[in-house]
Amino acid sequence: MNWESPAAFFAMGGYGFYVWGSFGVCALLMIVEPIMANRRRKDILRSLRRERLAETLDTQ
Amino acid sequence: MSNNKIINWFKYASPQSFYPVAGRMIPWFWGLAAIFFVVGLYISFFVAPTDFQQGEGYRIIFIHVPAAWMSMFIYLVMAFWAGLGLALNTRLSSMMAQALAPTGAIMAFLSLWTGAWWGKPMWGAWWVWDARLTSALILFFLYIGFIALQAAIDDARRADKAGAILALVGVVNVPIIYFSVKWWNTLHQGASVSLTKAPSMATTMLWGMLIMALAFWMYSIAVALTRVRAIILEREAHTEWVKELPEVKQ
Amino acid sequence: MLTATALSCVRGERRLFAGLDLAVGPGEWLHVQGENGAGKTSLLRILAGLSPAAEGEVFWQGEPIKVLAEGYRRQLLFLGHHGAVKEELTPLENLTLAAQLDGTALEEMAALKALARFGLRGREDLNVRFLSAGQKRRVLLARLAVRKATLWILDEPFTALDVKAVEMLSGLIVEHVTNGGIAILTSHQAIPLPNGKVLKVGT
Amino acid sequence: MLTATALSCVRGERRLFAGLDLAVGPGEWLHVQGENGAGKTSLLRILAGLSPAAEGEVFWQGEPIKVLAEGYRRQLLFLGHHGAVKEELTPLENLTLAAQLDGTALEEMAALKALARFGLRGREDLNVRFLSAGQKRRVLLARLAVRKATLWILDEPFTALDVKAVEMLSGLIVEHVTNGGIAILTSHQAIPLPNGKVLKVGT
Amino acid sequence: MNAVMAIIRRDLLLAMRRKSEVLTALFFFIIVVSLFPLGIGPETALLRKIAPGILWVAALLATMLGLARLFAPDHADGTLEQMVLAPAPLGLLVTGKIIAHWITTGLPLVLLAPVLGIQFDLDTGALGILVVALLLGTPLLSLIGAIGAALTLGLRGGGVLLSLLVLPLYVPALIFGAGAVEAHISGLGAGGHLSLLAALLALAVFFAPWATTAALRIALE
Amino acid sequence: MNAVMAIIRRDLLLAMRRKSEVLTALFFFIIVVSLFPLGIGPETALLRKIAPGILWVAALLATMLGLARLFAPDHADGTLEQMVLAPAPLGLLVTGKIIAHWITTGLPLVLLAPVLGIQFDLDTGALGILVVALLLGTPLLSLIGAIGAALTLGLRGGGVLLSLLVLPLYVPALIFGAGAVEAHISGLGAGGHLSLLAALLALAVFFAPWATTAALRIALE
Ligand code: HEM
Ligand SMILES: Nc1ncnc2c1ncn2[C@@H]1O[C@H](COP(=O)(O)OP(=O)(O)OP(=O)(O)O)[C@@H](O)[C@H]1O
Ligand SMILES: Nc1ncnc2c1ncn2[C@@H]1O[C@H](COP(=O)(O)OP(=O)(O)OP(=O)(O)O)[C@@H](O)[C@H]1O
Ligand SMILES: [Mg+2]
Ligand SMILES: [Mg+2]
Repeated sequence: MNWESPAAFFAMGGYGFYVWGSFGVCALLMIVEPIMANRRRKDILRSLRRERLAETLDTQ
Repeated sequence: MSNNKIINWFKYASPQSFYPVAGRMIPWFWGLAAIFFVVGLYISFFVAPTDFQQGEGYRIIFIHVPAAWMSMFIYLVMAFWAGLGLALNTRLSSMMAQALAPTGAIMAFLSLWTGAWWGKPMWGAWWVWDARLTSALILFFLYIGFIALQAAIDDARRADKAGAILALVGVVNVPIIYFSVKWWNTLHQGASVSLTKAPSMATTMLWGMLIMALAFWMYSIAVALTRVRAIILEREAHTEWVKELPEVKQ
Repeated sequence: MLTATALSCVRGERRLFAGLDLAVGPGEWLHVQGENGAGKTSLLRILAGLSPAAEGEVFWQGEPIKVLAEGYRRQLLFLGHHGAVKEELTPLENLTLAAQLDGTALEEMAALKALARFGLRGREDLNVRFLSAGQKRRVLLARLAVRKATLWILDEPFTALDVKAVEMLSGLIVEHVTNGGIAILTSHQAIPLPNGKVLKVGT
Repeated sequence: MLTATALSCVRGERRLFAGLDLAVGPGEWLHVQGENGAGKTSLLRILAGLSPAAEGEVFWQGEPIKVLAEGYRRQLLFLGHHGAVKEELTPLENLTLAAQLDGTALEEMAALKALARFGLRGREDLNVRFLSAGQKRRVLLARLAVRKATLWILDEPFTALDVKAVEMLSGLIVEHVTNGGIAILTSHQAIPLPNGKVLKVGT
Repeated sequence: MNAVMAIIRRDLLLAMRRKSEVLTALFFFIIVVSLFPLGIGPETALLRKIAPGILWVAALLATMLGLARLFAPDHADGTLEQMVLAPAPLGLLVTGKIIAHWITTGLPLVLLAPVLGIQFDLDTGALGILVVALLLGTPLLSLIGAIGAALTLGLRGGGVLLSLLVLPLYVPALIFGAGAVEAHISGLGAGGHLSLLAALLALAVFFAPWATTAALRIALE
Repeated sequence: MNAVMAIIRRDLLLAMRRKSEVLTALFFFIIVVSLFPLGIGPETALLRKIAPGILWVAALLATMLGLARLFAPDHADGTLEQMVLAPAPLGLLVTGKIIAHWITTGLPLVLLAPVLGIQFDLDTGALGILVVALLLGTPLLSLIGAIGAALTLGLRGGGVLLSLLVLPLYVPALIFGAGAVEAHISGLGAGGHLSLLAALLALAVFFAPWATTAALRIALE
């Protein structure tokens, strides 16, 4: 165990700004990217469903 | 027997059968990624000792190096799939290449970003025109070029083929660029810190980096598979099998 | 003899035509008809080997055109919507350069004659950019009088032409066909040509 | 009432026409005829105020159009050889944007109706670059159904249109004219329109 | 005013549709800037010295690259004719197009410049001056560029001719723009340069749309 | 071989007809090079130091500027279709076009570069190396550029996209080209750089026409 207190952990020996700056952006991108990828699939699925609905309406 | 295998292979090479397979694989890769991330981050922050030269700042290495490795590795894989798609006209492999590009670009960006945020405390500058940094930057441009080219072409088949040519030309060029930059740099290089001369890494650090690299790898596979599923749906939107999918019918 | 079997063409998610067969032999000409957007241009481009068919195959003298490649292209003259006419060059230069591209030398006299035949006397040395819409088309069509090719594929050759030019072009096509050539063309206008086969594209 | 007196047009060293007079009043339409290169397009551009005449003057309701400027342009709809249609946009967007440029708002419903009238049902959201030659022209012509203008100047409006579209367009023109509009157009094809004035350009 | 907004919205829509167009002007800027260290060598002190000049020249080239497409597509497909024939005065419509051009090419450059400045090791103060100078300078570039674009419209080899016409006119913007940053770095105030830049901009705002309109009319005759 | 000559002659004729095109690529080169002293300031020692880099970057940008027009006009007016349908193999015709492009844009730069080099106070030896490096490098730029031009053919915003694709690939040419001159100036031999440049050129001669042809076929489908 390297850290005496949570505060020491966040301070990162004076390098907190840089360490969290890089880990933060990394985490952010790695959260946003999958969400965007999933959203892309959701969007196309939604439009497919809408199309299907329109088709069933057409045939009625 | 071997005949059977070929048939199987082709079966999974069609978007239709790959779509559900990918769907089933994604959670596994997420699971693996999560495990490796937890272990890797634990080692990065709690096991790996403080570096006697760089203090705690060096912990950036645990994401910096995996991101840099992945950015290069993904480019190779992407070019491989794109080339396969061009040669054999297999739609799925082209889709795979297209799905990998944004992830690769993000990895390249992360290696630049984390490097810059490392460089500031270590070298006192966000950026120096070092060979490795510069070639990472150019790699990022190559990704962006690939993505922009495909985005600019409306016809999916044409986008695949044009992208493949670009990716292949890029593969030939990446080593050329790398060595030219290296040579350019070493001829002039002044005082900036040389990475290769860094003190040999402690084994825990090495382990941490390797496990984090595995985590990045699993993560990339999971995202790329998610994205390729979206691409399959977009491209095959008009086909019967897509219309018959449970997700669509519900 | 140009034949095609079970051609189909897909654009976007739209199937323009499917299961289309055709056969045109020496001395015959084919009028491809259909509404706007039916797929006539798409068909002609497939026949010329410019774009691949979604399904089906095109044959020239019984061989797939993909296999023949250069052998097919030597026999073919394709004129599309676009002129392949350079605005910065004069009609005479345009004609000469087109011939060079085809790998044949064209004497100045022959070129001048062809241009005169298409009513461009006095415009031989004027940059094409200054010509009227119809005159630009005429420059393009002058290639018909100059190039030796068995198979003509012409997309809307009659657009922008006045009555006299339409007659002249028809005459040229008739001459070509009676000499054993083949012509495939589209046109929305009624055309004064006898005995054509007709192919309807689209539903 | 559009009148012009003693118009002449010079291109290069060539005098295309000279001393040309014309007068078209409400409820009339004018068919400008002439061979390829006679100067029809040049005339229409002069009438629209796009290029100046070498001599002579064009009047709208008795006033020179140069003086009227905006007042004339509000009444005018000019469709030339070029489509003014953006390939990157859909037919619907093209129509809406053209209306905005004219300073009028166009409701989506009205735009969709106009497009449907020109047989573009199902293509409203497809980029124009994918449309066939005739469909591109139809997008352009849909403006006729949408824009309120007294004077229509149309250069070769029938090119690339199939039979059905030609009929529809003729119907639209007849409607416009019988409602007191004015139409001036060129066409090499025979057009199914009654009672037109004819103006021959060129020698 | 309505017409101006309509034109701006239309051009932005077109830019979005051509997606790549906005992004790539930006990337051109980035890439050109990055080429210089490759050509010159990696010495930080040297690079810091030439940074303002390089950033400005790159901004100038990036703006210029898109200029050829300011009126050309509208000319080719007849939209420009329709704009001349539209009821709204052509001058207004042209102003709208210039504003849209700046939003799609100039503004992104302004926003990105500080990041590139960091690569050349500029300090925060210099970065601030750089942004202000670009904020005044890029609209100027768009305005002057529009005149050139209109003058070369439809000419053979227009794109290259355009740069020939426009680059000399860009020189004052370049001198005062890069000069402002350099003056700051060398401890002199940047104020004088910046106010000259602002004066040029004011001049161009009044003058350029008018000249552009006149040039367009000539091109269309 | 005949077909190649015919294409070259045709493209040169067109270039002459559009007169401005050849001259303006050259003028662009001159102007870009002259902009730098304006942006950076007049110190001779500094300018001499950055001269090879600036000359090379300018040459690179000047080459790139004309690239968009390498295939685009032929594509727009249907000539490219006719080239695909011509009896001669497309690869040969493409090679002809690339050669013509080099003659009209690369060669003039090579000839003019020494004059500009003098302005930056380079000595005779350095000027010689500069010319040799450009002589090897500019064909390389044309060859690589042709691939990019073919890939972006007919795309929206193609011109800017093209530069995005091509500039990163130009990096080795830039490094070895500018490096040769710098190496000479700093007393190291330029031989290594030049032979690497020649090797790259040889690679490109074999590879680029093939890739370009493939890209063109895709664009035309
Ligand atoms: C923007 C700045 C930076 C970029 C783009 C960058 C890029 C890269 C790349 C591409 C690699 C992988 C190279 C390979 O495995 O061959 C790498 C590895 C590495 N980087 Fe960075 N880097 C940057 C800044 C830094 C800084 C500031 C440091 C430390 C002071 C650093 C330390 C390392 C180390 C130790 C490795 C692993 C070396 C090895 O595995 O051989 N980097 N970096
Ligand atoms: N991506 C796409 N999605 C849907 N439809 C498309 C797409 N691309 C092209 N099309 C359609 O394909 C058809 C192409 O037709 P083509 O140009 O062959 O018509 P044509 O018969 O030559 O018509 P014309 O008489 O107008 O010249 C058009 O109906 C067009 O709308
Ligand atoms: N610089 C020039 N020198 C000589 N003649 C010229 C010049 N510029 C244009 N012309 C001629 O002017 C005429 C322009 O005609 P215009 O385009 O008005 O014809 P049009 O009647 O519309 O013909 P079309 O039916 O073919 O559309 C053409 O005959 C052209 O050759
Ligand atoms: Mg057609
Ligand atoms: Mg005309």
